[in-house]
Amino acid sequence: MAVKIFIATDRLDSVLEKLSTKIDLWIPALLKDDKSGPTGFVPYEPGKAVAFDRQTTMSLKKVLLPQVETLLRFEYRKEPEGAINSTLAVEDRREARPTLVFGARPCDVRALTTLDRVFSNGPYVDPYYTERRKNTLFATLVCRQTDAKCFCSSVGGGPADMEGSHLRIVRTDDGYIVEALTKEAQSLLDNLGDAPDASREKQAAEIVEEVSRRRVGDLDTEGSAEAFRKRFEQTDYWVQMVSQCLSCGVCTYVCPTCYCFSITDEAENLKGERLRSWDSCMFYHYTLEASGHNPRPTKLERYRNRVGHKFSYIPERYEGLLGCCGCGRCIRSCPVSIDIRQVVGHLKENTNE
Amino acid sequence: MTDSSPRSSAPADQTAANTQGIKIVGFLCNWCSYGGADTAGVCRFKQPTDLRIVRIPCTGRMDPLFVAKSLIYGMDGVLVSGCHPRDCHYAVGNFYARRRMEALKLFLPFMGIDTRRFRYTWVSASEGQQWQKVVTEFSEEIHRLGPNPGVGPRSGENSKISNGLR
Amino acid sequence: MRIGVFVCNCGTNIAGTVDTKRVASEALSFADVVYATNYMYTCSEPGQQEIQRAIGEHGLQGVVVAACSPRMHEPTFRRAVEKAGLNRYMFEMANIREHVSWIGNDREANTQKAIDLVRMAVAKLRFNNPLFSSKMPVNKRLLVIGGGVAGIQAALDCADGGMDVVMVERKQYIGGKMAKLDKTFPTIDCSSCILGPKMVDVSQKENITLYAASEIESISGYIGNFTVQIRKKATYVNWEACTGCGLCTEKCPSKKAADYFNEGLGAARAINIPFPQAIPKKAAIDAQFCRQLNGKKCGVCAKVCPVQAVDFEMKDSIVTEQVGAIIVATGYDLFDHSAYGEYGAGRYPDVISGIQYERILSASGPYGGHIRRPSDGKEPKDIVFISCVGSRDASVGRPYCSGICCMYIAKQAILTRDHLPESNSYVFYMDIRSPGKNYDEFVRRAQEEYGVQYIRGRVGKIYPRGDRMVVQGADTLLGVQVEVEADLVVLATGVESSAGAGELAEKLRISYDQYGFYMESHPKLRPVETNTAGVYLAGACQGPKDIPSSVAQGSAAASKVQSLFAHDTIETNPQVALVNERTCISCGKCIQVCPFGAIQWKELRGGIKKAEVLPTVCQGCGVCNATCPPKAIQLQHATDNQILAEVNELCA
Amino acid sequence: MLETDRIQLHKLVEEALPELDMMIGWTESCDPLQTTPVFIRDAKLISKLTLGPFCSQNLAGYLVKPPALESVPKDAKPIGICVKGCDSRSLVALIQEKFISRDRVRIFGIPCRGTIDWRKVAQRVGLSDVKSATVEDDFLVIDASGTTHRIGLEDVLARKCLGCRYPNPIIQDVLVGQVATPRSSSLETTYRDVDALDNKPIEERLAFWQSELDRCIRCYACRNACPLCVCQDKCIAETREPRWLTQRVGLPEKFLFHFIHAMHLAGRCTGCGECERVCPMDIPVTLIKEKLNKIMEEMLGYSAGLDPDGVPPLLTFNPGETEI
Repeated sequence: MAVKIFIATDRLDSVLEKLSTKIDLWIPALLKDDKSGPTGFVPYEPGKAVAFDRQTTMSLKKVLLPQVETLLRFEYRKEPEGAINSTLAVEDRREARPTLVFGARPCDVRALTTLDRVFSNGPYVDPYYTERRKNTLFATLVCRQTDAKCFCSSVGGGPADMEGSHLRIVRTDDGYIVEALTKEAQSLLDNLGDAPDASREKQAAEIVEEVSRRRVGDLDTEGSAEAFRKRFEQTDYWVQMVSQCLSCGVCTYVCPTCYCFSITDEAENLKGERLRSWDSCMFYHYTLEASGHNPRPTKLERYRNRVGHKFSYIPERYEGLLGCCGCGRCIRSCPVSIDIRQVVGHLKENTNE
Repeated sequence: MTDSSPRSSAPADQTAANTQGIKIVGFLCNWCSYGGADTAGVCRFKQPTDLRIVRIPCTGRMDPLFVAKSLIYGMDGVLVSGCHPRDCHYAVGNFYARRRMEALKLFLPFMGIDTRRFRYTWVSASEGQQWQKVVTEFSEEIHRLGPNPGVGPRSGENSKISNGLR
Repeated sequence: MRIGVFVCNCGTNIAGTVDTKRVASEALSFADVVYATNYMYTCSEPGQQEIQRAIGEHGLQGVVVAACSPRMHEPTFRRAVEKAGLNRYMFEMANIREHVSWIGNDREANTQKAIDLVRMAVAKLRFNNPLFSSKMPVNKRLLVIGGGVAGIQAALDCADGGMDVVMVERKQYIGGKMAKLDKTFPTIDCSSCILGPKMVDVSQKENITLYAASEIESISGYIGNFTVQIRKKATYVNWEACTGCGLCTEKCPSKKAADYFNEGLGAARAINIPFPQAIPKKAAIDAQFCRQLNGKKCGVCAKVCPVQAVDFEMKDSIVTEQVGAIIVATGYDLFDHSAYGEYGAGRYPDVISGIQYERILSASGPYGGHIRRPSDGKEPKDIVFISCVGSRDASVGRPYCSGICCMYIAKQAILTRDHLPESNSYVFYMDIRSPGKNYDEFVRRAQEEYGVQYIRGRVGKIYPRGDRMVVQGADTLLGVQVEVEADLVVLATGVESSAGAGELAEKLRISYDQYGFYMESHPKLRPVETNTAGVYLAGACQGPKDIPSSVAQGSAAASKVQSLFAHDTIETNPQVALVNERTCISCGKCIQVCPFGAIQWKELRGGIKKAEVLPTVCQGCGVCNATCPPKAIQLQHATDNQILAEVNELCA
Repeated sequence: MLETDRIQLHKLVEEALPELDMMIGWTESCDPLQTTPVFIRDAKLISKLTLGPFCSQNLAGYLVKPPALESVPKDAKPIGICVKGCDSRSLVALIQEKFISRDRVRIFGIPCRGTIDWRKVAQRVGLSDVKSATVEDDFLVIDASGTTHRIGLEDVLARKCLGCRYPNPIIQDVLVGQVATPRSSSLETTYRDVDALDNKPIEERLAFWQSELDRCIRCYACRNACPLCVCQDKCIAETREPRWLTQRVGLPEKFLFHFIHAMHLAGRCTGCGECERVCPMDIPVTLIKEKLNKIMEEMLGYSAGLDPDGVPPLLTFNPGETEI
């Protein structure tokens, strides 16, 4: 069983092709024919270029929590004659195949701890997510492309953080060194390549060492849970911070820890399916009640909830775990440049003002 | 009836083979064109069978999005028909419709949807023969165009293309 | 919802080319359908009972009938399901006759189409809601537009029934075309003797308000509550004061005014009363010919008028009337024969139209009832009548039959013989259309008793020879060319729609055919109704008609009005737009586009404004629904969800 | 020049602020290539106001979208707002549709020489971290990853700016800076991109939109950023009553959503390009509306946002136009 292999840059595609015969493979790729265009995780196809040069626009969340998934299909069956008796047939759509995400980033993998808490760790276990989660391995890149919007170190992670990952990818001058971090990952590397030579191994070790020392971001989240509670009622604060918010769903959809979903039954005539789809707390309909009342009628309440959820409710509920992995996607993609670090950072300033 | 009557000028009955699968939806105003289609029926003017008619009160009720929705979700043809301009039962409904339908007609091809699959026309309740002509010509056009390729699969989940560049 | 589907065989009308049994059994597999059957004649009494039985037995909450056009029997079935306790709007029809069985013979394709149509109807029905009418008061006043014989009949019938009637006539007198006629076929009774008393009745009934020399300016509102603006044209004579003494006419120095009443055969004065029996018997000034009004020094009439009724400063005025129903009886016009170059295009004074001849025959006409020809005043000896001038001729855009010409030619030929026993009358005809009571006998009398010579064939040319006219044509029965030298040629000009019929139709929101005749609701079963509730038709405005038919239609329209006015209130149509205030974004686009002004702002608590529909004003066109961006305004019974349901069924 | 304009703006706002309920303008954000909208009630913040090619956001929408105005009573003082040429057209359209009355806004008109598309900058300087960006004459000077890049402004302007016919505000109370020269005066230039796509075979157009719209994640940023998408929370893309769309993310849903957006904007879109700018997936959504704008101009001779007394052409009719 191979523990560590070297893949030369020009061999990456053939290695991935081989790998894809062993396991369902997802890679980060360009979503548009423009090298600076949007990127996201997609199922591997031969010849498809891996977009390793930057963090993906969309997180890898969709591998485990698709934007829309069919939970079940149903069909009413009618008796041919006594049409009155119809019976409901339900088809369970749970399925999970062994999957490898090649080229994840530490922040993205770390984000899964939040999703795990919600979907897998009880008291209610979501079988769809959990089955996929169990069957999915992550080959994670030691991240050397952090930018001014990254702040993973501020929220408990780090650019070389391998927690939750099964393989580590280190990008060297002429290729990639892929190292299995868990037993189950080792067999994946069989027959994919040779062990790296000493010089490359040395370079890789230096990179890991160097990246591990980096502190990415300077947001102080200490005490933010409490500060948030104090700020909760201070409308002025939220007016000041997020008046420019458009109430769109970009931040939540690109966010790797946002997991909110909606369930709808879509039926035509006698057949239908139950869909689970991403929802966004930025949307009016998210909290719209059947009575027509909406407890969060404006973007202020909605944005406040997003901040509160990540930096107050989740940590208070799950022993200090933050609902944010510091990937910075919401800052990068926000159409009006709202910076969540500012909103969280200012929570503690002059709380009593 | 003489030989030049509309009955005999209608096409021979469509064979099962070429009607199969082609579906055309018609949005007809209740006062004129639906009546025109009735008149055509009363006069036994033979027509192709592909058309399925939705009765609407007035072409003014026609949201262009009904047409867009039908074509996007795979109807092979969409026909909108109402009272002749100035004859609207509601006086001006078809004036609104005319602008909206025309704008859509010009817009569809930009999105890659064949605009020949959409036609709007004015047929009065007395014009059974005109209705026969409209239906026959439009159906023939759609048969020539064949099934609507649509814009993509109606899957619940991301389409195959959405997993990246093709 | 528990839905029942009833597929009608309509004898063999549907079952002949649609497998109705299969349609019913397929319907049973649709969502919510708990009962489906086919039936021989669903609209028959037992057919309706079968629906009612099934509603009770299967607890149906909605019914689909697949049969003929809903324009035919939707009201029938709505009543039937209502009797069984369902709301009438929990009903849908699939048109599998006019739209399926009658337009194709392919049984398989037809059956498939019928199944689709039933599926769409079921899909829509699943989104139907019970709808309820509200009641609103009926203003029991009638507006009659047009004071010809049809309008007069309608007005008198209603006035006799005790209703208030407003009559608007564009000309300065009532009586229409009939007032110009000498005698009427087939009885040869005097036109003014039978029409005159009716005209007098109109002027004398206290509950008839007559606006002559007036036109409809605008109409708003809806059945039971129309508001009509009437433009009273300036007559330059105060009719309140005018006694009809005629002194002004006598003294008027402008003696060459157009004599419209006599079809240009005589000359009138600029101020005149068109004919002695005119109702209202009031003078009016023809501004075109009045010296005073054309800047010349005159004013004679004003000086001689014993009651100072002449008012040269008079302007058009607008009066507003509120009515509950409208009868349109605007009549017809006669074809202008100048379109026929081969008949001289109106250049020959002795080639005249039928209505001109009618005035010549009339004792009150330009020649005092003596038959003379216009060119030189001589008595004609040979007179040729030519039928179908502007009728049954697609080349002049008049492919239809005018229906009256054959008869009035026969009448005029007979009268000619009565007046001039020595004269010879010839009639060139294409076919003789004489289907009315005693009509064919009348034509025969003309031929057999009065010796009128009927020549079947078209006239190719008329030209002068000396002081006579040569009529060249073919006798298609004998197969020879014929040439008749005549002193006078009478062209039986056909009927065409009244000038301005289209504009009036737009004001009334009724439709008209390509020739300008108004469309009835149903050519057989609703001949005097229009598609606009509360607006009815009488007379030749709906199509060419003779006097008996026009009078009958006048009475028919009047009876429709009387049955409407028999109720104090009428039920509103609940198929109107409705605003969901929760999703209304107060953009006001619905208010902007509504053709009826049926939507207004409603202020909620806190000053928030939302759109609100006035259900009695809303006509249910749905323009607002198509326009509303968040679809907060929904046209009941044609909601987005209902239309989408039908579309989705097809796209599925 | 920019600096002079900035000082002039500060001065004008300072004078006006006491009579204003608040001032809406732009200020610098964490991203050197983009500003962020700022809402000023406190005179101390006036100095933060900025203008120039980084001020890409169209602020007109904030006037009608809650809660910016929700808490403001009817008789409140007017709101000050900075508008570029294209933004002013949105404002005109909103005034025209009576979403805001003219006397409720104090318009600080800003002639515009084009705004910067950060994606185009990214294409030039790579994806490295942009530390700072400044404008020097006709150049954008960027410090990214320790390297200084000097790029012609022309090369990084937003697509919509290249065919701009109205760089100067249509309406304003005060004008800040010098009047700008339009880049285009013809339909051909303005709708160059539309025509380019239109000139391709229909199959290619379909394939183009399939691949573009396929990226759509239905985040509704395009809709929410649009100043004339006044339905907002009540948008039929999200309601089930009526139910036009499901939550599915197949191509038909995405096509229909963008049709809804486009048709609702037909004859109303002022071409500000916000929908395209905000799209996280870089879909050229403004192009869709540009096509309809072109249709409206050619068919009905109407261009939105130019006349406060005009009526959007699909909300009215003309019985005489038999040629359409």
